[in-house]
Amino acid sequence: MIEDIELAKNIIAKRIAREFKNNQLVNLGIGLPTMVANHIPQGVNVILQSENGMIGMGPAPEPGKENPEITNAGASMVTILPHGCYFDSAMSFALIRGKHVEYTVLGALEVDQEGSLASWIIPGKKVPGMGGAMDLVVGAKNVIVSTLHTERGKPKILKKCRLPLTARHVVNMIVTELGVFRVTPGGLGLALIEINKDTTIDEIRANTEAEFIVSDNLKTMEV
Amino acid sequence: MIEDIELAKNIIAKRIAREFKNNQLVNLGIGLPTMVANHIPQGVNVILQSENGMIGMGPAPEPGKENPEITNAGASMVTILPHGCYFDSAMSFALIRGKHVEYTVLGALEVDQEGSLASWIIPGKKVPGMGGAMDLVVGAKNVIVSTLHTERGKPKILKKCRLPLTARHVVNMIVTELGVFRVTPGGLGLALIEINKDTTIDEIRANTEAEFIVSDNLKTMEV
Amino acid sequence: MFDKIINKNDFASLIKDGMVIMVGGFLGCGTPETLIDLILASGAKNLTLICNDTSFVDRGVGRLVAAKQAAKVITSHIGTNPETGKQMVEGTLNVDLVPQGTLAERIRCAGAGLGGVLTPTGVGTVVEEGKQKITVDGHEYLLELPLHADLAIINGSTVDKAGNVVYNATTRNFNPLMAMAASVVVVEAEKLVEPGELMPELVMTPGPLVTHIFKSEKR
Amino acid sequence: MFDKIINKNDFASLIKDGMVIMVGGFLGCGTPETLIDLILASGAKNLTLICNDTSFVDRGVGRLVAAKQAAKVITSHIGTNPETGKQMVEGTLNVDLVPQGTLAERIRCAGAGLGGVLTPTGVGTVVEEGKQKITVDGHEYLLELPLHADLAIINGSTVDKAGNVVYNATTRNFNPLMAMAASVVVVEAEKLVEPGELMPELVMTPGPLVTHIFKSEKR
Repeated sequence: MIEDIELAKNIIAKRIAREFKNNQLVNLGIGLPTMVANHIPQGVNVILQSENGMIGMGPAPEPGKENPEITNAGASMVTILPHGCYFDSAMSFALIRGKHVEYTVLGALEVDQEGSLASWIIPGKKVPGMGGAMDLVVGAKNVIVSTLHTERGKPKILKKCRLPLTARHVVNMIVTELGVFRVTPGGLGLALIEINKDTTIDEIRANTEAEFIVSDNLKTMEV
Repeated sequence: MIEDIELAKNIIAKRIAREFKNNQLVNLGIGLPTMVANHIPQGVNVILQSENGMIGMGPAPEPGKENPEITNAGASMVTILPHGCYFDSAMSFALIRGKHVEYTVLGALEVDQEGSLASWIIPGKKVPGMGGAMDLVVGAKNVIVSTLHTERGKPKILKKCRLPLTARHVVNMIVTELGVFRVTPGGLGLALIEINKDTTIDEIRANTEAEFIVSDNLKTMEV
Repeated sequence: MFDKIINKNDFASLIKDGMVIMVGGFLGCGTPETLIDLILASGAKNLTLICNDTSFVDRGVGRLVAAKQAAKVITSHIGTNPETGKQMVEGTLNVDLVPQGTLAERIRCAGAGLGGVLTPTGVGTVVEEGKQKITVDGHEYLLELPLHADLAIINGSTVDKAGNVVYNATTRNFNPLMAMAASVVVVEAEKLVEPGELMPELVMTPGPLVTHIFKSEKR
Repeated sequence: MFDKIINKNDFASLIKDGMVIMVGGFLGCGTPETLIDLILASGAKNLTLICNDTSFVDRGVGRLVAAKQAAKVITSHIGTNPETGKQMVEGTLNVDLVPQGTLAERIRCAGAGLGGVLTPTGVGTVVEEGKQKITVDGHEYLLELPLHADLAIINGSTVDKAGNVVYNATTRNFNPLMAMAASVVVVEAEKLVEPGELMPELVMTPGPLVTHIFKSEKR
């Protein structure tokens, strides 16, 4: 296992960043997914959407150049790049629901071997609301879940989510610090396709509730 | 009867123009309804919508100032007034369907005592299509039909439309050169509320297929 | 020619207990803060608030929640305002959580005279409870219904006296949608200009949608 | 960085017999005339055209109808192009008439990932034939379904190389809706500029929606 959580998160972010191709429209959720932006390889021009109403989102402003009228979906001040533009919430979610966003990257409370995701509520405990997550996972062409492999020692990749779902059978890929799983379309199961060189298949099995097959073509996770 | 068709049309346009109040959003159809704009009383600021994508439509441009990028729904070049703006067709019909347009004024092939209108097709003979008419009559707060009282001697205000409908039970007022009818909401019948001083109730009855009552408060049509 | 500008008293007279109010903004960005001040001052109770999120306790629509003026909120996210969750748990605030894209479309439906919209969002989740499911072309959708308000308060970056509104950057969000979906629409104008000063292509809310204009006193 | 600009041959290679093509414009205003020239030159047959109207015989999409390249048109108005009516009567052209606001919403549905929309327009008329009727809150609506195309050709007044589009005045009409609802979107750019030259609030079609940019040769 990788005990250093910051290291683990960076492994995940770095791996996900390698999925993107030039000029793809990508939506990164708050938290771990936001870190992905820091790892996008040089020469790959990814267009970032922020669901509050912009594409072409750039990095945080330099000190003294903050503009409270340019914020991201987490209320942080950001910048806009030359290719960017603004729109209203109906257009923002038309882009999302209408399959115009290539990748959405989100965190998970639970994710399961059927590609279902729970990320928005722990009944009786924590009820932040779904925000744009339900639309994003249903609408984006590719849904990547970024999550630490376990939380307080308990697996996060389950046979079946126990918490209320964000959506059913929508996840395409799960990236943890230990490896990368591909979900067979239609929620038909998981395949481990990449493994971190610092772990073993046995260790992954011990920390994963879900059943999964190991790809014949298993690769070392490049991080 | 009023034999001069141009005079008749001007009577209709002039009467309809007196309906509008300051700052109301109004959509005028092609043909006779367009003439209404020429008769709006001084001091009344009506905001004209053109369903191809603007409000604040102004008169035809002065010679030499034509701009082919500013057209109305009849493909004529027009101008925009200082309070005007442009939008796309979804927004244009959101304004129309969403009850944001106070008045729509349209012509008719037939109109009936139930407030139903036929204006877009004579099967086997003339099939221009409905364009925006079906949305306009369903969506505008008030629907005024502007029509000559008869065509080739035959009544245009019928008991029941025989041509395919534009919409059912939507017309609020019918203005002809002979008088003004109010339609009881829900398509429950016609009342003659104004009469041209140059005609008689008998003459109107003789030229109207629809049944109608004469308002206790019948007024002379101010034209 | 246009007579849309109102003062504080005029606005206060519009506010009634139990009203349904839409409030523009996304986590406080693009919210009419002066109008919120005036609703706070009015002391109106039992409001139903329709808003993307409940912002923060000290910002935007979140201040109305913190002041316990709402009986219900229809929103997509409450995680940034602990007061919302607290009142929900205490049972004093009814929270109706709606996916953000669905919230946008439901408001748009009301403004556009549509009876509803079919969305794939929420299928297979608790969001589908109580809703009609319709299958089109082999795909399941939820029928989501229009959301209308008595009053919408929106924030305009530049507004002309005819009511045409331009929103800067990400202050736009739900503002133009809400401006179509309420019986009375009040825009808080950060900058007020004469008709003709705005580029007509840039106008995002056409003037006839705006009932009243209030000149902002934002800090 | 962006590589969206194509030439005549590139565009010609996109055109296939039997394609469904959306064409922006309203009675010719805001139509990509050079792209129409190229479809004419391609000789492609059996096209399905989705367009607000069939324009005039010598203008815009009307030229494709006059050249008998279409097997079907889905449109709201054909009265200005006598060729459309003639071919319809002769039985060589299938004309599907759709109310203009419904046409706009159906295209928007496809672009926005919605399964359909409920509209009051057309209830009680021939438009309701074959459609599901749904009653909401005591009102009857027609369920109208999405309209998608293989290709959309749109006209942009100013386009940056990232694909962001601004439409002048009433050239906007159906162009931004169609730019969301087709597998391939080609914009004919009257004026081509660098990214950063357009005001980001003014952009009406975000760049990622545009597959290819063709520099206009309009007269």
